[in-house]
Amino acid sequence: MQTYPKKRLEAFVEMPVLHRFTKLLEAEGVTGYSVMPVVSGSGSDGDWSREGSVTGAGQMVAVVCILSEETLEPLLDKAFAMLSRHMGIVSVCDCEVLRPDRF
Amino acid sequence: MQTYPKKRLEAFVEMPVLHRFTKLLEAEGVTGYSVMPVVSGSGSDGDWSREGSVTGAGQMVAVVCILSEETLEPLLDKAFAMLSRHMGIVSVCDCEVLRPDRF
Amino acid sequence: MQTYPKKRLEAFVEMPVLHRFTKLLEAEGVTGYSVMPVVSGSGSDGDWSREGSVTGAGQMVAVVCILSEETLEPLLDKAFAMLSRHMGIVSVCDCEVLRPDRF
Amino acid sequence: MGDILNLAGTNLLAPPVLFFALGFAASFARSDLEVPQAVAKALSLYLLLAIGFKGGVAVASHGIDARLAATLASGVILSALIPFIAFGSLRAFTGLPRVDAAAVAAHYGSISVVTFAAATSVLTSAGIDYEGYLVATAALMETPAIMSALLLMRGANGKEANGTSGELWREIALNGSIVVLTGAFVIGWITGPKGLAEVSAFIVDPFKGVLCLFLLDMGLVAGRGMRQSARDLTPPLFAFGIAMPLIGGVLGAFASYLVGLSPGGAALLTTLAASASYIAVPAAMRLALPEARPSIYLSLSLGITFPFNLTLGIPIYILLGNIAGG
Amino acid sequence: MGDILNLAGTNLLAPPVLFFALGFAASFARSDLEVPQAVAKALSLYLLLAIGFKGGVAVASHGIDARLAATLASGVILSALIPFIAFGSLRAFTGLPRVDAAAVAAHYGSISVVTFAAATSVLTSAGIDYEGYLVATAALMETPAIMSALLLMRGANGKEANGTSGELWREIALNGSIVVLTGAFVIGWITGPKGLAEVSAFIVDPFKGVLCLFLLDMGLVAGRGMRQSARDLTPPLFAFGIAMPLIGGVLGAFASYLVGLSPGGAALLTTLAASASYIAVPAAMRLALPEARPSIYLSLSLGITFPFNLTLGIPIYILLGNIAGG
Amino acid sequence: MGDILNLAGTNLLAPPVLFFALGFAASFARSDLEVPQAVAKALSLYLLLAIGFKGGVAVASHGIDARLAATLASGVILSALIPFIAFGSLRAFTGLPRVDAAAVAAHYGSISVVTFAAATSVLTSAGIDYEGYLVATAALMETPAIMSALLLMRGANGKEANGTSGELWREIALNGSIVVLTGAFVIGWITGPKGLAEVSAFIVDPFKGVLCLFLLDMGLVAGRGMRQSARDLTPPLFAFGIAMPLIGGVLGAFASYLVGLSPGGAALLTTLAASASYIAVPAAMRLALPEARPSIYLSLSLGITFPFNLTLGIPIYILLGNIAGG
Ligand SMILES: Nc1ncnc2c1ncn2[C@@H]1O[C@H](COP(=O)(O)O)[C@@H](O)[C@H]1O
Ligand SMILES: Nc1ncnc2c1ncn2[C@@H]1O[C@H](COP(=O)(O)O)[C@@H](O)[C@H]1O
Ligand SMILES: Nc1ncnc2c1ncn2[C@@H]1O[C@H](COP(=O)(O)O)[C@@H](O)[C@H]1O
Ligand code: NA
Ligand code: NA
Ligand code: NA
Repeated sequence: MQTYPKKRLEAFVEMPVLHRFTKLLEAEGVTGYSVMPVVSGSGSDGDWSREGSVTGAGQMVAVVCILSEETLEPLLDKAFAMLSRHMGIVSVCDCEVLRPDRF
Repeated sequence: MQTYPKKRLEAFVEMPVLHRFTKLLEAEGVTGYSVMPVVSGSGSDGDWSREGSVTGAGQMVAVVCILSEETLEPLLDKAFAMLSRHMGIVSVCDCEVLRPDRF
Repeated sequence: MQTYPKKRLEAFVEMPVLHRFTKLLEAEGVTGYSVMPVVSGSGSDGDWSREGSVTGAGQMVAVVCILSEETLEPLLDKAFAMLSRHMGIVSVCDCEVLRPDRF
Repeated sequence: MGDILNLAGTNLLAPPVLFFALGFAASFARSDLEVPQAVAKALSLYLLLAIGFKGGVAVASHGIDARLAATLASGVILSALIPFIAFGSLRAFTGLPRVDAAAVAAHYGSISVVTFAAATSVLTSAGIDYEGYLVATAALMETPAIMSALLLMRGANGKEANGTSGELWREIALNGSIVVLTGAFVIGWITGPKGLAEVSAFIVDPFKGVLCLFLLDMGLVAGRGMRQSARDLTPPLFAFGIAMPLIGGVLGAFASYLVGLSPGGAALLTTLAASASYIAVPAAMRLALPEARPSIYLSLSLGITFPFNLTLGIPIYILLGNIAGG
Repeated sequence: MGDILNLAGTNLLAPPVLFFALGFAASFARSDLEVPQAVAKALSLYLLLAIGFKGGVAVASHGIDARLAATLASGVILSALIPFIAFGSLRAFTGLPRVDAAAVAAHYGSISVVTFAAATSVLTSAGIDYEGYLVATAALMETPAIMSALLLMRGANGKEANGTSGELWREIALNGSIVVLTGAFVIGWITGPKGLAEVSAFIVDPFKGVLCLFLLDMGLVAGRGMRQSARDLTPPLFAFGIAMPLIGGVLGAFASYLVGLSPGGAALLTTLAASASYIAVPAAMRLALPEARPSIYLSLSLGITFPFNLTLGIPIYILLGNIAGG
Repeated sequence: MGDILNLAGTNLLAPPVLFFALGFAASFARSDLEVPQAVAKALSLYLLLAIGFKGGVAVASHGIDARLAATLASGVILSALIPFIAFGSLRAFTGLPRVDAAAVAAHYGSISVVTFAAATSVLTSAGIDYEGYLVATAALMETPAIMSALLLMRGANGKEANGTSGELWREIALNGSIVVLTGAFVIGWITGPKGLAEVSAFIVDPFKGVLCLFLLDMGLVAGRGMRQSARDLTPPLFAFGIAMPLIGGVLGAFASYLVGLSPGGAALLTTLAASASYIAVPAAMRLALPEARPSIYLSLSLGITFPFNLTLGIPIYILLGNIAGG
């Protein structure tokens, strides 16, 4: 089956910043994204776990977004600017999709 | 360490269709898959969030499946046919595994 | 924007082994990782679902770790040794990051 | 009439309605308040289990009367019939595409258990009794409406709806909410008042409080839905969301009269006919009519009809029940 | 004997057993009914906390008697001993591979808190008293069986089991379920009846209702497990799943007789000996004996022995307790 | 003084404190015990809802007195003022960087609802009454401290803190915990004792038991935090975590005296002033002062000040309330 190259962006962002990050995605014209839960983790700011916790502070979520290379470029700059003061990381990998018009 | 090229399929599918989709995977001979939760998202059909909701309608889950290129080809056609009327997207990327015989 | 090539390791490991696996990651010098929930799955040991279950036995979680190629190599050997007796699979794919110094 | 105004006033200022309003308002003000999904599902499970169990115990206590079969049958007929009326109205007055109209119609034929729960709680506060087998009627009314909706679509284009196979029907009929409601009803019937006594500190006493918490959640979800799909809801659709439960309610009251239910029982059958599904039918529609837009049917059912029923509807249905009931 | 048949009949038709049956049936019919994991864990936590607390309060009220130490010791011995019997039977009659047999054996030496909870709830309904320190006995019986299983494997091939290090033992001994049961027991002991009075509306009153909900969940999980691993369960294994709790129960009753427990206490020690773990041991086996198949030990423990104990076992153990107890 | 020692002793051995200690100990022993996040959030929601509702009902029953406005105002002033004292002390004695000091200061100006809940539960057990509008005061005290902290940072470097926009303030003011506390208070006020009677089996009776379970969870989380950031907590910081609540408490007691609150009300305002936020402020700091380290402010608030307040603080604040209150 014919597939088309796109990009898969995966960002681990702090819960309190999530809303701003997804707003940025929308502003940059992505056609969709999904937010996935993260249970626990470790990084330069130490370990954390969501279990038992009632505050969003120090908790991460993962935002997964399939998008086109053209949309990605300008978005990365802005994501970098937004997240530079916050916890979390962004990575991008190549992927193939079935319906190119959807991204 | 020696690694072997495989494919990583990631499908965001609607909860009500999940069962049919995994049945398809099994019918196509994948050796395994994992279903991961999605908390919220946005797409052409609007925004959604699982929190507070008791119906599976409009809720997505992610199915991740590591499989061989040979299994992938026929599967993609059928997945496309099944999901074309439903919400969700499928993407595939290259990956490497340690135990090739398992896929 | 300038990006840098890294690796994305994704391991589906059994819940009871999680703690040992993340300890291994830390011992091998990764700078961070995230643990993501898995709802259900299927593999050579049969099907499982977390819903309703109160024991960690037979339940999987996903560990996602962005790391450098140099860290990956020795880690893979040890991960293989640790997980060989357990359920689960490890896959690695290429990715790009924004802040190379962080990995 | 004074009574009913009184009841309406009391109802509007009772904790359940106020908690719903709180959730709705919080959602509109874009507060980050939310009830975790696992908790929402647990609350829903609790309400189904409690309602089912108490209904079964009521049947065990008062015995089955001649009206049981007639009530069950009238519930099934209402559920199967209302979608045709809903579909016709939607096509005539709202310009909704065929598939969306059919999906919405299925929701209004089917029922909302939490509306039923709220109605029983108002009846209990007002000291009005009702037949326990109304719970079984509720369970039976969940699915016939779906069948009608699929018939409507098949009639439309000759093309078969997606997967109208035995598998689809198994999935629909064994939806978790139907299983718990029915199962708890049977268990309540078997164990009777003695069984109830053993678990009433869990099933009876905190019921209204749990209902409040669940309604807070329903308010949050309904408000979120309304915020997101306000643009989809044209004035005719909005009017449908208010008028349709009233039409359903009148039919329910009429059926109650024919069957000869008590005023309380009639109020409940009226409420069932007037209420619209928000658990089982939406999921079924994603399988059977995937082209129908959830933003339409969920907004109508959860965002308009449910709040209307909870606030003004229930007192009206109790009034109708009073008129229709023996 | 009439009494016991009576009790068995009552038990079979009591809400807890019926809710378990509902879950089991729903699972077999492949309903999508499920209890979210977070809720199942909360229910389990609640039951452990409530049982532990009430046990501690009972000890605070009635004081420690001479039999306390003997009861604790006999619990430990039963837990350590039963795995050898289980392992021997499995190897002799079922052809189960060594590692699977050892893992299964560990489950049967250890205990199931929800079986214990169900038994206390039957005793309470029947107005039979029991020694509060049986709860502490339950906590102590969780782990010795694991040690026996590892001994059995080491005996087998000289090769050390995976990570039989101090770390492994810390993880096993500090399993959350053991910590809550023991901790709540100590808290109940410290605060006594005065403490209980303050929290009894949470810990005592809704207990049986919560147990019903948890058993619904257990039924769902057990049914799912049975559906998936029916093919692994050969007739000899099935027979083991029924016979082994009876053997354990007889040993438990005998120990109760030696120790001189009351009929209620004897019924509970019998139940503990007869029950099989489904939380702590499965997790420990994944660490210590990863080659053992969970589908075998979880199906046996949850799918066969637990339902047997819940329905027919508990009345039998109460009978045995009656015979053995002072 | 004898009374207060007595109260302190009673408090230390009461179930809530013991369950907190159990969680703390389990966490330190690295047990895998944990309360699922969804359940922790549900327990927190329940406590907020119950406290808010009961406070509103109390106001409905006893009416508003002249002191209402003065109490609310003094709460706002305390919340806005305490951060300056905290910030000054931190900068003078602990060498904490400016941004961390400001973030910590915001936590101590704001309040902890679970500390408030524990204090009301001690008061209730001791039969001491209090003004219902203290609940509204608690809700109002959540945010002014955040404003002060941002002022402190702006004063520092002229540079604007991150997003001190209207949007940020909306997010802070509409934090879910504030909305539920305030909303339930208003609902309680509207429905009054009649509303309370309908839901008290859910909201009043199990309150203390639920508090115990939530404190078990708080102990687990606090212990985990302490284990992970022990190295960040220098002795001066540790001392701050004990001294600051006492300073805040004295200010709270003084304010209570000026306002003329009853002894119970004074104890609660003292407790509010002494307590440190662990829900709303941490999340706000991640948005407003992202450079501040959560490991510092969460460890101080949850790991040191909260346990201190729960065990020794509350009896002291009740004593202070007794001295200050009319
Ligand atoms: N290399 C990584 N791979 C995956 N997740 C990471 C990585 N680094 C950080 N994270 C996640 O991001 C969180 C915050 O990272 P940090 O800001 O480095 O403390 C961590 O707790 C992890 O959940
Ligand atoms: N480009 C995308 N990247 C990641 N997830 C997506 C994307 N598009 C859609 N989704 C997910 O699929 C759901 C349904 O998409 P849609 O059918 O476009 O409304 C969305 O709500 C997201 O959860
Ligand atoms: N090919 C695969 N792709 C994704 N997840 C897998 C795959 N194989 C196994 N898994 C996950 O790992 C679990 C255990 O696998 P197994 O050891 O093969 O039974 C499965 O239940 C899945 O959750
Ligand atoms: Na209806
Ligand atoms: Na046993
Ligand atoms: Na304070």
